[in-house]
Amino acid sequence: MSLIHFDAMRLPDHCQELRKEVRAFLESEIAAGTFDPDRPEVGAKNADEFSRRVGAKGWIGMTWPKKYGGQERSFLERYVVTEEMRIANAPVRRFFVADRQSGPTLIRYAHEKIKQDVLPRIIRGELFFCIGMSEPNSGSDLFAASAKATRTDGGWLINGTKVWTSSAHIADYMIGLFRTSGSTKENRRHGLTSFLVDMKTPGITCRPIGQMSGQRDFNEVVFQDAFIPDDHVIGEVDGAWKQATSELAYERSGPERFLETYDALLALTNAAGAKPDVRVTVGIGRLVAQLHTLRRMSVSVAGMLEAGREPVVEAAIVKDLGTVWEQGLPHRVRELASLLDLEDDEEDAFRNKLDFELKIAPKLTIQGGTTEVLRGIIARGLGLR
Amino acid sequence: MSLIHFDAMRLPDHCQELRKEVRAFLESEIAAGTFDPDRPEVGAKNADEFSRRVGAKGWIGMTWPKKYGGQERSFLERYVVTEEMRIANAPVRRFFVADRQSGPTLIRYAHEKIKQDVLPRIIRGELFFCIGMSEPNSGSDLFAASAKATRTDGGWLINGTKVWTSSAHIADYMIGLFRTSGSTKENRRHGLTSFLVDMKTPGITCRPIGQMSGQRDFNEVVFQDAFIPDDHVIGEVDGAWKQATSELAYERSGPERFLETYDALLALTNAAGAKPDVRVTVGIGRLVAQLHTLRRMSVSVAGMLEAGREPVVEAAIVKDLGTVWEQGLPHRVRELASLLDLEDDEEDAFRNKLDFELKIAPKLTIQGGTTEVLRGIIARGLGLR
Amino acid sequence: MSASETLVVETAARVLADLADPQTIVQKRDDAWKAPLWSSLQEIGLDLAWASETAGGAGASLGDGFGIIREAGRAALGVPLAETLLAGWLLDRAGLTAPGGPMTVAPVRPKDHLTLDKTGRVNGQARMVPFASDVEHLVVLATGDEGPSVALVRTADCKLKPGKSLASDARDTVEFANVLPVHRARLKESGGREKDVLLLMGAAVRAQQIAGALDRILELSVHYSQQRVAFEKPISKFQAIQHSLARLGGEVAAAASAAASAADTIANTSFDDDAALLEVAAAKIRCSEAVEVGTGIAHQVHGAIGFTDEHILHRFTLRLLSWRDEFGDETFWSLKLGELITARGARELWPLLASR
Amino acid sequence: MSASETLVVETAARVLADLADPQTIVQKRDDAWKAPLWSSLQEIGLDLAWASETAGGAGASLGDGFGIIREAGRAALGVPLAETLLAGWLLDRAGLTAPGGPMTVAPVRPKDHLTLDKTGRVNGQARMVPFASDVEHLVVLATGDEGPSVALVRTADCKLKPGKSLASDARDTVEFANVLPVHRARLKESGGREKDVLLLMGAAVRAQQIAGALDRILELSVHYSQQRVAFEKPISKFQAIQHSLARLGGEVAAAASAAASAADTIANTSFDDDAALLEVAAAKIRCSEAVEVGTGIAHQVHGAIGFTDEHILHRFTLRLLSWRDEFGDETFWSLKLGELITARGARELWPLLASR
Repeated sequence: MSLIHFDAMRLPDHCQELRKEVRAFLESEIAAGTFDPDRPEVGAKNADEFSRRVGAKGWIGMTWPKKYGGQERSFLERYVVTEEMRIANAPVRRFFVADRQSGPTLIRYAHEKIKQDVLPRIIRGELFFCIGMSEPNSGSDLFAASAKATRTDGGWLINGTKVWTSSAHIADYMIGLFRTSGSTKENRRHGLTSFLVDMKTPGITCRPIGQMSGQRDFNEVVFQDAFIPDDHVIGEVDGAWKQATSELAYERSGPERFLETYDALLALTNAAGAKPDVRVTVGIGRLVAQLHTLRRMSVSVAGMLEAGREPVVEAAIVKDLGTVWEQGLPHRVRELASLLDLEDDEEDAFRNKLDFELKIAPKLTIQGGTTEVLRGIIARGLGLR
Repeated sequence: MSLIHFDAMRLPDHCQELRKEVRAFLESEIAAGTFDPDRPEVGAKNADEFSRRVGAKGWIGMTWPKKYGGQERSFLERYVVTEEMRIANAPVRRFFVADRQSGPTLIRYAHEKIKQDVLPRIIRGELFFCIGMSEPNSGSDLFAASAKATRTDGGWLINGTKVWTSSAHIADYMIGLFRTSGSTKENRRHGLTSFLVDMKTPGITCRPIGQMSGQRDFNEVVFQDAFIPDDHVIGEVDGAWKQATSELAYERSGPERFLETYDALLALTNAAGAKPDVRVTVGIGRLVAQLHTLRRMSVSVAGMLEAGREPVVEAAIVKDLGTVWEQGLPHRVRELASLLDLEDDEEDAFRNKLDFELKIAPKLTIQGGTTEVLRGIIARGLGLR
Repeated sequence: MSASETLVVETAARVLADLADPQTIVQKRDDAWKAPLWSSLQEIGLDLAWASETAGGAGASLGDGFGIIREAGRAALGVPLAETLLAGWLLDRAGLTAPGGPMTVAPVRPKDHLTLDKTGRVNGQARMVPFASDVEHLVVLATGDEGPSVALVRTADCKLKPGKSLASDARDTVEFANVLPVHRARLKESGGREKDVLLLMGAAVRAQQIAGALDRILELSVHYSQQRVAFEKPISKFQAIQHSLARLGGEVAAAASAAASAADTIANTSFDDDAALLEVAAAKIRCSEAVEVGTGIAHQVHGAIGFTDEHILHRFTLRLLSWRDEFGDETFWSLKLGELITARGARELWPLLASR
Repeated sequence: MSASETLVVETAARVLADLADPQTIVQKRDDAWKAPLWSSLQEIGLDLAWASETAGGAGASLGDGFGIIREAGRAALGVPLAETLLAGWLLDRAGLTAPGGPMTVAPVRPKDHLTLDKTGRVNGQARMVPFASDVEHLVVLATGDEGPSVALVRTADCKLKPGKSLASDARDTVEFANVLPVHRARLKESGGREKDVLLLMGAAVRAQQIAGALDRILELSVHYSQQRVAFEKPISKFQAIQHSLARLGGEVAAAASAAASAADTIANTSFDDDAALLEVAAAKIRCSEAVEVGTGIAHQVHGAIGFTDEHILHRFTLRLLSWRDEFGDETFWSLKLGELITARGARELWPLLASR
């Protein structure tokens, strides 16, 4: 009857048991000095080894088929692992792209040989992926991509440039979109093909691009006659557009899409103490209510995915609301914290944390699908387009 | 150098002297029981006589040429009169439409005979105008109007329907837009003509339409072969679109476009008392800062009008920001007032006031140019369209 | 939701569509629809869904009841169906029997308190009591020396000062001066939040009504945008309208999720669990927040016609504005929730959220 | 603005465009531009526009000075031009002479207070002092038994703990331990707000910088939207982008108006007039408010490229975020303004607004 559905999904007990296990693991990692949850900007000392230990726990590709080394566990269990990693500021970057996005794409569309080769290594935490979508002249309009793949003996030669490719400079593989023929009049999305690109292939150069937040994981990746073997084509030649929707549902549904600046709320609650003034108390209550609601929506989407549905609109709504919320959060926290009377060192610590969140905020509604694109998807789901 | 200009316009001393005079006049009217500033929804006992007394003061059409009975006073003086009337909740409806919009249109575009007949009567507070723009199938798109005027001996016959016409049932005249020929391929705005319509003309019927706020001044006006003499054409036949821009600049620039729900702020400040909690104090401070800024912008637009400029974009900005602000104001006031511990009767009074403002809020961004239309005008001014 | 729950809710939806269609109500401009509707609701037992069967009710699940209430919200219903369910639920929690006919509850405002004296009489004042002047019985939560009790009171035994909600539904001041209840009994539950059970349950009920009404105004707005032509095309084709409706969709989704989660929590968790306070507070806060943006967009899309009393939109808008104030507004619940969170401490925030 | 004032401001704009072009600065990635810029500013006397001619300054009007500062905002300038003007202004208000070279002022936070003891030595701590480690002299407002005095202090005589703003400009903690000033003198003005003159003037200065920078990011965003193609047309042709930029235009206009009105007020009104507090507080509040929406839209329009350190947008964004905190943020000034309004009473609100 309603245009939009969100059930009151509750995580089952075994998920909450798993949560305890993940927390215990992360606490031991923190105790061992692998990373500092309060200083995520510093990064981990040894993220590679952390990846392998997470892999050993069975927490990478945990929903994937057993025949590739996966555990065939539920999306809800994966959800819990993702949440706890995010909240602890664990250094997940080495495996998270593959876990969230690249692995599921390969499972659906890659050659069997590739799956058998690559998936077990992802699961062990040994492989690091990046995503080659955006180009200098195609941002949110992925189908305007012009980097080309042309046929050659036994494979393809790729040429062109990808930008804003996170972590390309340290990734083992990229899954990238390349033009294999022109778009057609009937279908402007025709003509693009998805490829698995070994980043050690000769002819690939990465140039890091600094960000205003001080982070340096953006890259410009230039391809000059880089050779990709035939079996590295993912899915249908010229038909990558058919694969786009289901891929993005994964990307949009996770808790990482509204918890990005959670630390700001944590820092405020911490600084406020047990009995802050009514302004701060009301402000914290309201932010918690909003966050709780976003999480309930996000868990609900995870439940739909688990039930085999494709909640495209619901996932877009969670991401739209979630990213707008997490973008505003540091600003709301700043206002509420304004009249707190902190000691100098408390204030320095709080300010450092808040400044970082304020600096990353602008990109939260841009990366992985802008607000404009998401609202277009929601509008289509409402029957307006 | 900048795309948008707002000077720090200050009202000259003689305007502030005039302000005192207006206040004294309004106080005496209040004392005499003409209207109750605290209960604007009740209306005035004798708005007609009030109009005539305002006219006698010289405060209707005060910027208009002396030859029609005007005073040729400045836009800034008119601005002050408008402000004080609005803040006092004076019953200005009888003359305000003519003062703001109809009179200036007549001065620019009407036949001399009409001007000599009508303008002095407006100035004396004897004539009440309404505006016939919207139709059942044309809302913010005025140029889709289909109510027709067809040539007949010595004039025109009009047929069709206008809606949302404020106060049509008690107005003496309407200035209305009627289709005199079809639009052209090159110019879809072509073919509409502006007419001065005597509302006592046979063939005109008004049906009041109730509003959700309880107000009843909307009307549906139906024309059946109503005869309009030739000299009642205003401006060019088929060319009303050329007159639209400058007319709307008047309508958009006034203080009435951000003071509509001022009473909510007044009631809050009153209820809060001299030493409210920090939440309420900060909230009031912020609202006052926003209101002050809107007023500074609006005065600046009045200054530009006075200097003979046509600040179309600036006026649209003031109205866009102003109506969005006044629409949100009752909601902000409600939040701030939530924890005030008022006595029952104070609370009832406050609640009555707030409820009224909450009820009228939805229409504030719709009437006289919607948010969408205003943003389109601003975008055009920025060179985007 | 199980299949049988769905059946009850579907029945409610059908009855409301047949007998309380907003369009018909707006056209007729009288109250003639109310009596047949109530007879029908009563006949099926929807009015006392939450009173147990031994107490004269239908003994439906909490989930079913919330489903019925959501449908009442979708109809912008101006009769005390939600209040009667709530009253039945409260009677049931003290083992009392429902008298039949529409009822309401008191107090509904956090700052109003009623007392029960040693002789069993109710005293105090409750303001903004929904539909008090329309019902024969009030179910009140009153505090005596032994703690909170539930009392069934005849409206005729109280002094009423009539008042109206924003939507012109009755919201009356009820004065209790030594009122002897028809029945009374101690609340069955114990624990620190027993005195707040009515406020918590009422907030969850209002959240559900808000979610239902918002859902409906999304439908109305989408439909209107597809019919209405401006600048030579349906306004649904304008990107600005599409994005506004997408935002409205987001608010509807947030309200529905928050309300459903709170309802589910009440069905499965004690009110004394911190999670219950989190869930109910969050639902009332988030649903109430959605009202301003949601009604704002709906009106913007509808233009002037939505502002008239001839169109049904205002029935939704005005009840939404009224419901967000009742059983604690978002500021009240934010304060309660903020106190809970700060008292527990920052490090306990995530575990609490993650436990849900 | 008179013709001669415009000339000074135009000169400032030209010098800044020539020697402090953000694009060049972003490309070169070094500080080599700072020295020639400063020489040029000094040569023309723009740095001491607000110090009177007898005190070594240019004795320009307050309006001219604010115009220069707005241009500094339009350039997202990361050298202490605004601070030097402010320092010169403060020296002038005590009849002291400017030493030449860049200066800064302290304290800049409402909660920091410096004292002047009987022997004329300055004590206390000021945090987040802009560019302290980049300048030879600090002009401080310190309170002694006789009330507030202005003191010119050598940076070398203080203890500095380096810090950075969001934009990585120096914001240092300065400790004054029995620091003997180069010069000192009582503030010339008297009245209840004399101890706040630096805070008020600083807030008006920051408002002006914010207004300037917002103005520029509107230009940048409009220009970018016209160049950038997506879905086969310039993104400026999408209604959603047009409406976003229209909203940005509104914020730019509000900031410009509020800042200009405050500047004009300072030029014509005593700080002890309630109108001055209203105007300065409103300007700092409204300009600071515009930062979140304004930078948000600018980044949204620019997409990923605006987030890189190779594009100039971040120079504006990060300084805007930093400026809105300095000399009192919007919460601080809202509290001050709210206190003024509530103390005066509701009926005095409109007369105060209307007096401007």
